Amino acid sequence: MTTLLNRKKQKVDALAESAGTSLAADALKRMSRSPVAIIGAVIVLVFLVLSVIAPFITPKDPYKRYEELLDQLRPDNIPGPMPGFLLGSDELGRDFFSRLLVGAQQSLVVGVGATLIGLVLGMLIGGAAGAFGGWVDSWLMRFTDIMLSIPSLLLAISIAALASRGSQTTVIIAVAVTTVPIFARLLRGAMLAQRHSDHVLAATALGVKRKTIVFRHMLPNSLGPVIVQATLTLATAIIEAASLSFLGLGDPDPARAEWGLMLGNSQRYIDVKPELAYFPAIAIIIVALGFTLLGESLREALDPKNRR
Amino acid sequence: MTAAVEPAAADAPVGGSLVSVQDLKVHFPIKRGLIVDRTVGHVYAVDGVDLEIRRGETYGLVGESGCGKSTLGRGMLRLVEPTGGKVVFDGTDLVTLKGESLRKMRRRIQMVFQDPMSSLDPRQSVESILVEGLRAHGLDKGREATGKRLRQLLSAVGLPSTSLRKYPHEFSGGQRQRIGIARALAVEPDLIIADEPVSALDVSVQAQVVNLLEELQEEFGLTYLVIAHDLAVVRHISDRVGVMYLGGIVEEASSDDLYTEPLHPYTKALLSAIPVPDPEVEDRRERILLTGDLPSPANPPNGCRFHTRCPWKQETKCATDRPVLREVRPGHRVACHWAEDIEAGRIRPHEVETVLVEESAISPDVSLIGPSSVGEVLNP
Amino acid sequence: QSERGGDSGSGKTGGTMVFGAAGEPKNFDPIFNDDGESFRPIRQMYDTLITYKRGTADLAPGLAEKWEPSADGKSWTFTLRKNVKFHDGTPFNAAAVCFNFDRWFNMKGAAAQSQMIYYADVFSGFAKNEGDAAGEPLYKSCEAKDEGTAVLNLNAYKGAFPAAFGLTSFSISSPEALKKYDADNVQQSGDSFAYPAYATEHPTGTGAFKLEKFDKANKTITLVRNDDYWGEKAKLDKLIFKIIPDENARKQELKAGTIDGYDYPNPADYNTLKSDGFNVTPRPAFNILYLGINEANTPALKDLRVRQAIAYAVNREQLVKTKLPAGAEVATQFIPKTVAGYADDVQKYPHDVNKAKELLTQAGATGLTLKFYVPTEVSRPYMPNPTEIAAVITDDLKAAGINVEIVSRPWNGGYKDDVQKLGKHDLHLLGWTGDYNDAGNFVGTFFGRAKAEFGFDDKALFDALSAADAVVDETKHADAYKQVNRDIMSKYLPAVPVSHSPPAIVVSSKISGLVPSPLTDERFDTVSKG
Amino acid sequence: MLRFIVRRLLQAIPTLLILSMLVFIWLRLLPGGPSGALLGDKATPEKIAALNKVLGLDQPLIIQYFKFLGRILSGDFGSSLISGEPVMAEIGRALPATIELSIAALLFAVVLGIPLGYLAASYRGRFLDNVTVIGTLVGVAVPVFFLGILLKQVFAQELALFPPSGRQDVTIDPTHVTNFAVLDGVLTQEWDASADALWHLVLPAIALSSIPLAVIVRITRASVLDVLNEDFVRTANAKGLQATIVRRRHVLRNAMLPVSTTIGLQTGLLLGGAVLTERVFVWGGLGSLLAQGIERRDYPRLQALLLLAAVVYVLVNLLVDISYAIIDPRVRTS
Amino acid sequence: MALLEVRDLRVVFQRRGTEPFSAVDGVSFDVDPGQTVGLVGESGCGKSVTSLAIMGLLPARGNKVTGSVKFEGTDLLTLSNREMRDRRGRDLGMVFQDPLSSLNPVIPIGLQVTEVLERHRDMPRKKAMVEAAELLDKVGIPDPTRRLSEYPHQLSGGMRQRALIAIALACRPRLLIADEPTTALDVTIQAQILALLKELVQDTGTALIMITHDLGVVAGLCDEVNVLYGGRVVERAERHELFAEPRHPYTHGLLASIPRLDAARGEKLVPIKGSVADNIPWDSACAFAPRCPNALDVCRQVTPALEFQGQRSLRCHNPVLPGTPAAQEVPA
Ligand SMILES: Nc1ncnc2c1ncn2[C@@H]1O[C@H](COP(=O)(O)OP(=O)(O)OP(=O)(O)O)[C@@H](O)[C@H]1O
Ligand SMILES: Nc1ncnc2c1ncn2[C@@H]1O[C@H](COP(=O)(O)OP(=O)(O)OP(=O)(O)O)[C@@H](O)[C@H]1O
Ligand SMILES: [Mg+2]
Ligand SMILES: [Mg+2]
Ligand code: NI
Repeated sequence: MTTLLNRKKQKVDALAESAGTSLAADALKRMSRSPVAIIGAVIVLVFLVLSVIAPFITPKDPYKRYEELLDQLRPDNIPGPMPGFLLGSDELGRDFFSRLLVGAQQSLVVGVGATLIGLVLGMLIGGAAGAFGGWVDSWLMRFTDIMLSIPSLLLAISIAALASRGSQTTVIIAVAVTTVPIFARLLRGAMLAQRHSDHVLAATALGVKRKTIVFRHMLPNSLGPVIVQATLTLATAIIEAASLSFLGLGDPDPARAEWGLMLGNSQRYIDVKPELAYFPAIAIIIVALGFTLLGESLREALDPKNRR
Repeated sequence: MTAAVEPAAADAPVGGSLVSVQDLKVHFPIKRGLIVDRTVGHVYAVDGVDLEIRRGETYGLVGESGCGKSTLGRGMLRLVEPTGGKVVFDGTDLVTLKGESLRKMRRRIQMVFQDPMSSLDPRQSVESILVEGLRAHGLDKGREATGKRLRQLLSAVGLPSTSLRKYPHEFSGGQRQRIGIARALAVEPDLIIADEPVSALDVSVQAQVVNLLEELQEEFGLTYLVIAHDLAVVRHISDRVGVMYLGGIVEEASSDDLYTEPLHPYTKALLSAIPVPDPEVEDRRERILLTGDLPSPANPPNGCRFHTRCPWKQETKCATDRPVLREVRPGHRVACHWAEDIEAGRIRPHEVETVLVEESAISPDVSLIGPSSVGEVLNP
Repeated sequence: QSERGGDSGSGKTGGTMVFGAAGEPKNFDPIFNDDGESFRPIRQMYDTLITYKRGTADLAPGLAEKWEPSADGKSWTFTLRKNVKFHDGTPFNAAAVCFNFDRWFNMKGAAAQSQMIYYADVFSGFAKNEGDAAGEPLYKSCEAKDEGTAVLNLNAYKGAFPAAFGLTSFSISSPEALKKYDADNVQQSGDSFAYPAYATEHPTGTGAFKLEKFDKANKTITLVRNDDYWGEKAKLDKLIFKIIPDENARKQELKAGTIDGYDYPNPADYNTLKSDGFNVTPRPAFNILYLGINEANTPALKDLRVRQAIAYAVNREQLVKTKLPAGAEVATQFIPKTVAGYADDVQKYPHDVNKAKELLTQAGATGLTLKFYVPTEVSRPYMPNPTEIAAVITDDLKAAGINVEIVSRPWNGGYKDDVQKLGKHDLHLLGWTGDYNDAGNFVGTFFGRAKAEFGFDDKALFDALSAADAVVDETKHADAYKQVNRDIMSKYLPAVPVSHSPPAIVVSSKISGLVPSPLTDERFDTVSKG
Repeated sequence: MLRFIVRRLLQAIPTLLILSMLVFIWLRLLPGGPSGALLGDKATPEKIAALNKVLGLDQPLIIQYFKFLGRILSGDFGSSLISGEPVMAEIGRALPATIELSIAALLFAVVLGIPLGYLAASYRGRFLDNVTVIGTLVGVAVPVFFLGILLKQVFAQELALFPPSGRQDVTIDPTHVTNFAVLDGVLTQEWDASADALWHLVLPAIALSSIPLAVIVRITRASVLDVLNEDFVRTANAKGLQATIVRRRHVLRNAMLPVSTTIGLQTGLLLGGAVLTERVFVWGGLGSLLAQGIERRDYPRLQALLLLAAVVYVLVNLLVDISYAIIDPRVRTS
Repeated sequence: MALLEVRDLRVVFQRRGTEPFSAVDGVSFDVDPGQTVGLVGESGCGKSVTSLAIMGLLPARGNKVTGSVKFEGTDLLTLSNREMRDRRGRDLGMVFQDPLSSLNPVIPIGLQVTEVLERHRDMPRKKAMVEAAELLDKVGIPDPTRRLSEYPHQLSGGMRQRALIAIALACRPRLLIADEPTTALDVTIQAQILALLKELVQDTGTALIMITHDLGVVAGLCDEVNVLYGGRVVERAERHELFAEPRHPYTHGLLASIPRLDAARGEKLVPIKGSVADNIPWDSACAFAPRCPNALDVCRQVTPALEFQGQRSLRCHNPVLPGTPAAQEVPA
């Protein structure tokens, strides 16, 4: 009689029972039931909204130095809260609160920028390796191996430090580069797994063109882990950018309001006005936490093991 | 009962050879080595298979797990590259085809897979799964025509036309297998290779799919190569059956012949091992219990591949000469040196010393690379 | 007699002081060094012929009790102190002095010469210039007239003398030790240098302290009192320099009591440090921060009015008040007040946005866009935080209608190249800490010749500066420089002087007797811990 | 096994060669240079050019590279431009500091992380589990340096429980044998030195361990949960084995497979975190060398450090694989 | 009294946010010493859950078990975890389906056999090793002493399954539950294992519960067969009787849908229409009604009870008449 594997069958049947339209919808439904996912999503949403509307809701011009604040500003005294300035001054006599708000936007730029660059490059490398296999694969993986062999922060530090100009772009690139091998490996692994999957074989047997197979079958089915990774990378990117700023390798433009930068710049004033460090740090932690929570629950939702 | 499966009453054009596989070999290299990987051996998954499938017939292929059935099927389709041999399909040797001509040729040979879920792209709707093949071969002739064709296909496999917008995971196992079959049918193939089309299905659903395959054959005049390890299913569906053991065909005969008069010791053992859902039969049955396990295809025994487990093994020939598939009776071929003697009862079965089979001996180099990135670590 | 130990009597003798240093010394051979972190321990172990009066940049007798130039200024006669011994017990005398001068002059090996920054600068060249070290040597000969008299003969007069004799690089080493420990043998290994044992383990001077050990693992330099010191003996038994590169960590260690003091406290911390009972002592400011202007790239900047507009636009008063440490002053010219040649009556440029705009309009340079190069990863005594200063200046310039594009470069990662070598900028921030009390050390260095940094080539200015330098008489020398300063501020304005900031030094209340020096030439022999 | 180790080491060679070349070229293509840093404040373009010539930095890159390669192959990594000391001597001093810190952090993470992960898994879905999971997520989201600063602010500055920075007090005059401060104290029986070194180790180790701890907890938890679902655990229970035996012999042992990989990988990554921690706690390890090296464009030092990082990565991966083989017989036999 | 009496066993799974789901919905059956009882039915009908409930091996949370499982008079469901641990392995043995995943991959086979001996028979390790070798020999593993120090992955599938059987039999349990012990194996190996099981049961007098969806296996091995559908026994009979005259339409359909080696070729298979997914709850109807060719109106309104008809029990309003061939054509 049939010596079929019981397990496989159970999975198949469990799936047959579940209703819904597409896998993505399915995953979303499962996520909407998880409190962790909801917390993560809310944090991320608030952050996203804030980063869009922040420039319009700041009570003061975040880039202007105010006479009121400058009057009291000394190297060893940074004015605290006063009327009109909710959190007082920053180290240059600007409205700290407004800058914190606007910081959301710039932090998003750093996080998203780094993640996007890493994602695109990583996917190009990983996709090529996964699609072509063979020597292309081995060479590209050698290359990512080399990148991986340097600890990511170290890599970011050296890039940021050795890049000719310190700027936001440099920071973004430095952080992005460290994520490239991760995305590359992830996508490659998933694509290689797809290569030998039955549905790809089926498409090959149908005589579907190679390009179509790669783009319509292998790629879309390999994106799950990459998306999850991207969410998590957003969190680490913001943290790593902050680390670079702390090391003095960040974006030196003092006008820019970005949390990591604010945190990095505040080190000199940690005894004078510790809030300058605490508030951006807390903001970073919360946002990073939000993305991590979201990413983790996304991963769980996408994991077929957790389906049922 | 349909006519198609009964060659005696064939009204379908059972005729000349459609595919002829000649000495097909698929060897997978086992790689290992310092710095640069060297090939240290091969998995002889398919090792010299000859078979011929006639137009309109159903050829069944049975054998135990790992004996190379799927690899043979895939090798014929060039889904894995054959190491040697020929696959002559309708006069063309598929092994020599390249690029576009191979792709075009693929239209004519289709495959139905074992696991109906994994063989369907979970992210594509049934419609796009079915249209894909049409499009690849320029059979997509305008919206209307295609729509009509799709509905036709679905009704042929017994699915409602509302299925088009649904995704594979919304179907039951049997329904998914029907989609797989519809996909194969879409490009109007001549030959369908069905690799364990029912083994993932519950028995009751299995019957539905088996019936469906039969009906379709009748309707479209298809030729099937059905791979299965369930001999009952194979016998039911096939006109002729080949029995595989360790990369080679050991016996081939018409379905009835094979079951009533198995000639190869392995076939005999196999048939006697199949449980029959009838206590009367079971009680009466005399089993030929084999000892030991299937040897590794990476290190197949010399001579007759079966001699390590064969109760009829003889002192001469068996361990040294590899028997060729020879026609013992019209339409009945067997690869055993002693087939006639066994049949005539001149040779009696005897005890077989169990030979240890090392499972690990063939395991390809286990990758020792752990997760290698922050991401992988942070995200187990 | 000696001026040392002026405030002796206060505090107990003995004990160990731990001082937080910001960086590691390169080595301990004075001649191969040029940075403050190396000089700090060296200054405790060595003496120079002429030294500076504690707490000032004024000259005072060192190993030489007297020094006398010849009329043409080409020959200097030093009357040496008697009964002075090096740490290795060998006597200090005229022969030793000449041995040192000869050693410097005759130094062989491009590697070694390349390390002698101050010597090459002040004495212009070597007996045999190796590598690319060019220049006509200033040094001619050194004669040991007798035990106590050394005569140094030069090929030309140089205004830097006698002040430059006080440079720590020109400390006198024990000839015996130099020979014994192979002092000249600087090896180039790959693209770096390996220093001989003299420089790394056996520095042998005449100073109040001797090297006990340099524990590189724990980053501590331990000095012990030189009981054979010629002057008043040091009060401390031991002086430990603990290297703590992080400013914040230095502060915390001080607060935790694990160190007794450190250099360059962050101006932001003055207040908290003071309120915690520490003594924050600013040094007299002996530096200058300027906003450099490069006339080469943007034609508008060649127009004096535009440069003046920039000067008017920058609110230096506010900058000094809000961002620079207490005691910082707005600079009116390119030398600090204490340097001879300082002119009170130079043209001043108080903050005046309207005037700036007006000047720009007159010059037809409205809508000007300037590239402002700003260094990062650096903190200097004259600019504790360049990016913040740049931000403020940028703001001010924008207010006057000048567009500013900030380009930041790491200090060692291209800033100096871009600004000083390639002149890619329009504006930049740079400054200078004086080496000795001489106006030429400031303005001469800045504007004495055509430089990519400023992008102008004005022979009149160059000539004026070298003429001033060549005046031998002290008063006339000073007057000449006063005039040059006036001209620079009114006729040339090649840059905008911004500020003089006093770098501070902080010690715990237990420490007394540390006299901060404008030249950062602190000597710890007077220090006591109680 | 030996074959495998040799094979892996040999495989690393081309990677290291390529890396050395990339590092070399890249460092030199970037603006600025060691000469400027060497000459300090008083550098003029002319002096820098002269020094470049002395240093041979004006030669074609290829020639420079082959010279460099030649030196490296003869075991000479050059001397630091900053200190003039052979780079290997510097690293020999700094490496133990970093290793000491990393080991302390890792020990902390492992000793705390594995039991915590197991506990969370056994209380899956309950309060303890949720707290642990959220805690680990926060642990990953807090920048290491900020945690370090916070720890210092609270435990060193406010409460004065621990020293704020450094490896040992200056009043201690330790004898250096191995440069592992704690170990040296033991070797030379300078117990106060050991104790003091341990004391200094606490805060930085905690700061550095935050991420590995969080990761280890999570991996342990996930891995234990996975194993709990395995058929063989059911088999073990069907045998009626005591719960403790099932837990120890069957669950934990299998769960350790991914955990050991993680520990290894985290070890590799610690170097990155160490840069930050060392900065905050003024720890004279590789991180400090690196930071200073970058700031001053110390080519020889940077080259050696980056190569070292790669070698560490290779070795750590090798160790991971070996540990894997020790735990898992399936890997061992292949 | 039977060795094992399962009465009205119910297992309800309830996860947060999902409907409670009865995987086993009132199953009752007896097993006598030396008897082999088969549990058959389609995938998902509750066979495994039943066996796990008997063994007390269901997940700790998310389910509720009611009814009673009396083993020699003791209700296993009321025993504490610790008491159950004492019985499992000693009185109750179990062999699972997938031989590779059911063995601990990182522990040598020897230890996996001896630990149960150490636990229940208080044997010292040395003695247990000798005993283990004997056990392996008994289940037909060649060269058992060498195998003791090997790991599961070094054995072939058949060997692994034998090792599992050896473990389950180590303490001579009085009841052995085999949950699809041969589904992952090849036919020839399956035959070996089945023969082995049969022999062991005969030799030791152990009662065996054989769980499978393979009617062929049941036909050769079991004394009595329980056919499960949707968590309930729908038909129970002595095996000859059951196969000769399946009365429940489901059993009937099952037999009709299997191609048989011994039947003449050319007989068309008669599938049961629909699939398990078409089940309806047993609450107020026959769960099989939607797929049943014999379904009457009453089938959709009244839950049929398990009725005893001599040796046979049947849960059906409209059973198949004896002698009806499985010939109804099903519409495509
Ligand atoms: N890509 C591959 N690389 C290496 N070995 C392979 C590969 N594919 C199959 N094999 C090996 O070839 C042999 C035959 O495999 P194949 O899948 O053809 O067997 P099968 O008869 O289809 O078995 P089953 O009934 O389990 O499907 C097996 O030993 C298998 O391990
Ligand atoms: N832990 C669980 N939680 C929720 N539902 C479960 C659980 N275990 C089993 N089920 C459900 O209980 C039903 C019966 O499962 P069971 O494993 O007993 O089926 P089976 O008859 O053994 O099938 P198979 O032949 O596939 O092994 C199935 O629908 C299954 O999905
Ligand atoms: Mg197969
Ligand atoms: Mg089951
Ligand atoms: Ni038929």
